[in-house]
Amino acid sequence: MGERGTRSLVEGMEKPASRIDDVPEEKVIRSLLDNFPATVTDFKKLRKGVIRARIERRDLYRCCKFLRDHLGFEHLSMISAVEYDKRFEIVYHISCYGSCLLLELITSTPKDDPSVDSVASIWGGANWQERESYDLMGIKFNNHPKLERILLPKDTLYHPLRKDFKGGG
Amino acid sequence: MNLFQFCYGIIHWLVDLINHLWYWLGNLLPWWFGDFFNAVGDLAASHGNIVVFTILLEALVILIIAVVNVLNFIWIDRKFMGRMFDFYGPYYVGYRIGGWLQNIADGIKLFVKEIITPAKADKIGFYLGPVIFVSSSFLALSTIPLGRNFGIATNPSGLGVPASALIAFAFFAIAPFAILISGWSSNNKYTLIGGMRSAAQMMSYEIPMLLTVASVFLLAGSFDFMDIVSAQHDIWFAIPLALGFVIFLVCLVAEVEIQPFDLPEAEAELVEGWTTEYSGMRFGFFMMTSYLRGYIGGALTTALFLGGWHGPALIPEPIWFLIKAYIVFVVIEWMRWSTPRVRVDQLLNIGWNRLMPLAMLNLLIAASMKTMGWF
Amino acid sequence: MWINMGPQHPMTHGLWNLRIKVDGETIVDAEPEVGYLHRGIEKLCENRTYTQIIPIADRLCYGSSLTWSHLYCLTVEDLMGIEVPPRAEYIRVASIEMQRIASHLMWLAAYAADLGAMIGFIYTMRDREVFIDLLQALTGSRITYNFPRIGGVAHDIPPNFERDSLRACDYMEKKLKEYEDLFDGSKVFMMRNQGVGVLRKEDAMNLGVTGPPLRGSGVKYDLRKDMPYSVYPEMDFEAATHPDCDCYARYRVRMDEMFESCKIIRQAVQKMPKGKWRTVAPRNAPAGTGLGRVEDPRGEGMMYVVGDGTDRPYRLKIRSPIFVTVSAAKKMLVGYKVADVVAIMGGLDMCIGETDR
Amino acid sequence: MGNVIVFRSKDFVKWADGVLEGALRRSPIGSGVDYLTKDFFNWATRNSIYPLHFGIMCCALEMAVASAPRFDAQRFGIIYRSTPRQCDVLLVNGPVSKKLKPALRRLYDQMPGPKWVIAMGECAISGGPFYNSYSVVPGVDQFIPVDIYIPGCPARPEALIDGFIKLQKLIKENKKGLLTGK
Repeated sequence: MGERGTRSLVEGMEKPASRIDDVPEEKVIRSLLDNFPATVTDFKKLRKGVIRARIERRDLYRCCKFLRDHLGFEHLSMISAVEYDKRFEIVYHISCYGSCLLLELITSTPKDDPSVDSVASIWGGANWQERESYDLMGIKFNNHPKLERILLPKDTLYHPLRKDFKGGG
Repeated sequence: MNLFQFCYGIIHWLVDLINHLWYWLGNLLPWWFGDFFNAVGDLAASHGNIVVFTILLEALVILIIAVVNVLNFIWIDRKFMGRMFDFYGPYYVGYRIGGWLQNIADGIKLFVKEIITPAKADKIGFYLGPVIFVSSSFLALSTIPLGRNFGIATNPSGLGVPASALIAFAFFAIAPFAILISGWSSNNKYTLIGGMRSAAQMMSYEIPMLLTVASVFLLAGSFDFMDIVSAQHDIWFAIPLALGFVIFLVCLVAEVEIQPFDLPEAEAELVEGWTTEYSGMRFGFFMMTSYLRGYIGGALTTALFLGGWHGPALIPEPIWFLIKAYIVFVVIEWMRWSTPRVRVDQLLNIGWNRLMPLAMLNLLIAASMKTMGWF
Repeated sequence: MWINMGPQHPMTHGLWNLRIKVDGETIVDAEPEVGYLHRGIEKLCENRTYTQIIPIADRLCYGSSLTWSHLYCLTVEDLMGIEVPPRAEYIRVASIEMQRIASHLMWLAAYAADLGAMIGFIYTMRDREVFIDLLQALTGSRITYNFPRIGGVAHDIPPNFERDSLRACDYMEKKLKEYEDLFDGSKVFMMRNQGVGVLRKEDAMNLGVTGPPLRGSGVKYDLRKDMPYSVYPEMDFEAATHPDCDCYARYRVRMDEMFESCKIIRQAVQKMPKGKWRTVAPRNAPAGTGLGRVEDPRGEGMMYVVGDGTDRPYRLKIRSPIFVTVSAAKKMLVGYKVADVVAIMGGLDMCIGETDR
Repeated sequence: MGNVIVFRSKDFVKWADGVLEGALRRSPIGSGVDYLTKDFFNWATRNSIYPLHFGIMCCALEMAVASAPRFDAQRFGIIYRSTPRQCDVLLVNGPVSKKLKPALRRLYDQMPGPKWVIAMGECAISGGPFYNSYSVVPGVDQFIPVDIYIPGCPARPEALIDGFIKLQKLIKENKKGLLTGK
């Protein structure tokens, strides 16, 4: 387990995550704080290699672009939406190839206007995951290429994962 | 005595038998009615009429040969596949005879099933497709003799044109046309693609196949199966024309549309290919005929390359012929169950870029052999 | 001409729909459509206790159900902060690798049948039974095992398990060489695979493709190596990669992974320590979040659980590898022939159970 | 008046068809033919069962395993066909979601009669572990008549083969003549 974070990369990776190679968790935190001092808050190191940060939703797109272009976070693992009493939280799990940092980026939206910027233009893999969040939780993603229902039939009226939906489960 | 004479004899005997009764009946009646009776009897006993009935009887013989062979072939196919794949194949239906009754059960079940015509299908084409497919294959079968005296299109009186091999290939090549018709008229995208693929496949594989056959014609000096087979009395054409034999076998697999080249009914991407919309006995006919074409392929290979019915005289000639045809079929089946399917552009590539030049080369070899006077 | 391939189509191996637009036989546009098997598992989990979810997690993916229940247990252990006894970890690793081989063999069977080689389907299905038997001896079931528990595994290994596993590995390595002869030696198979379904490295990384398709594109990204969980750091194995980016590379990666899995099983059953195989887990989970990431046979599987102090999860989010991978289908399909659909989509190893959840 | 004089061939075929069918169905000829052929047709039907190649969830894997060498359902003449037009049995082997329901019903309607339905596994019988989900139909018999239920989650291959044998018994019990329907 010791060599985590310093693993050498595959030969010939053009966009090297080599910048991240010698970047431990603190360095990511510092560089995020330097660039988004007002919006990035609440840092926490959960385990080795797993960082959590909160970001306000108006800066989400810029922050994600910065993460991919400058810090080498090229892999969006998962987008999950969680409903709380007053707000929705949208959790982005972002990691990078080669090193094993996992960034848990949380943004929240109020309940009356559940919308955030889409990151599908940054990571192509976000496209369907955002559609799924829209389908099951009813969160709108601005500038999404095709925001439609994906798992449920097109004529469904409800968003099943919301807590006020009582049918089933 | 050959098959024609045999059937002619049977019919003649039957007609005579009936005519005896008939004339006896006519003699009992008043003279004007009796004359009419006698006239009908004479007409029935005339040579032309008996020939017509003889041909009908021969058609029945063809049908029986075809059906028995098809049943055997499906059984061999499944059993052989089973043995290759570590299982039994059909087993419980008629288990005393190795599951042979399974095919009969399948056929009867398909006969009982409902026949569906899709609402938006083109009715005429949809009905016509199976008819053309089945009948053209039977016609091709009818030209192939099973023995020196066991042929149907072989004319004993020497009046016809000795071109039975040519006719066989002509009929054999009609089937893709029927596939195209039924694929188009089913009004389904899969069947349409299947039909189109079949047409492309026929276009590209018919030519090298016929070039190879031309080399056989060249060596034998005739278009007739009888002459071709008797020309192979000393040496099978598969030995001097080894290259041609391989090309012919590959093209044959493409023509009868089985595994490496079964693109028109590629199960994985086109659901069941061009038979997707056919149900009940129409599908049964298709399935039966595709095996029948397998038999025709084996028979053609045997007649053209493997010396036909020539063999040690212990076994009768038709049996020799059938044994060889079955072996060819089993080899084809072996190929079928062990290779993946090629793609359509690769198929055309193989046909035009590889087989065409090789077939030309083969024709050159045959021509030079003929020129040297070896045949 | 738009063609609908699915939901009932021999190519799909599951329940989804691929719409392709063809020009002649060339694909110009493609659009996968999923959701025919949506069972609302994430909602169901909110109304089940933590232990009751294990069988449901099993039914997430029918190809490799053990991986998913293991992932679920990892996630909840992370939430509850439980240490798993080492013997349980070794049992888990051995069983997961058996499951990985069984899953890859099933993929190979389906793939060979798709390409038309029925013989591949039959032989791989026959040899898969060896590992299914081992897993059945271990867990008592053939497909959905319900074996891992929060804080360990359900039972100890049966008698002679070590001997049987070693034998199975020897048998499997012999058979895998046979498959290599059967497929790599077949000209037609190579023609159908090489240069088909090219997914370049940049596209694969951007589209979030994980697992064998990503490693087949030349990116060495294997969570067992990169972010090790369980006792994988103590195992000696290599993450298989191939630089070709095509269907053949994906096939090759999976074959190599099966060899590596045999190695891991050997080490796991031989190094297995004595001791307990299960600890007691509390009924209620604390408020907080838990995260689990494993290398599923199909890619990166991930679960995110939010606990609220009760005995039921407040929210359980499942990341399905195939759900993300299949969204990259258009990139791979466009420009190839209709017949390549089966090779390309078959090469992704679709498992609709986890995709639709 | 026109339709009295003009007698199209289509009408003639229809008329002749109706007359022949009526004669066959009602007369002793029909029942005689049925008496002779009933057993034979029934034997053929029950010994050649073609299920639809349609996999939904876990049980689909066991369906595939059942036709592989170890369990070998082909001994009984069971061959999977991919198109519903050539099938006898619809094998529902998993939960039916609301999105799938119309498609499955359509598949059933596309099959030619006589046809049977086997519900394989708990999900198809009653919804199984997903019985109270918002998106799963609890049991396929809510919209398709089911003949054979095979319990198990997932049902084992032996259970599937047993189900096919039970179906053969069912077909044998409900013996019907082709013409008279008795």
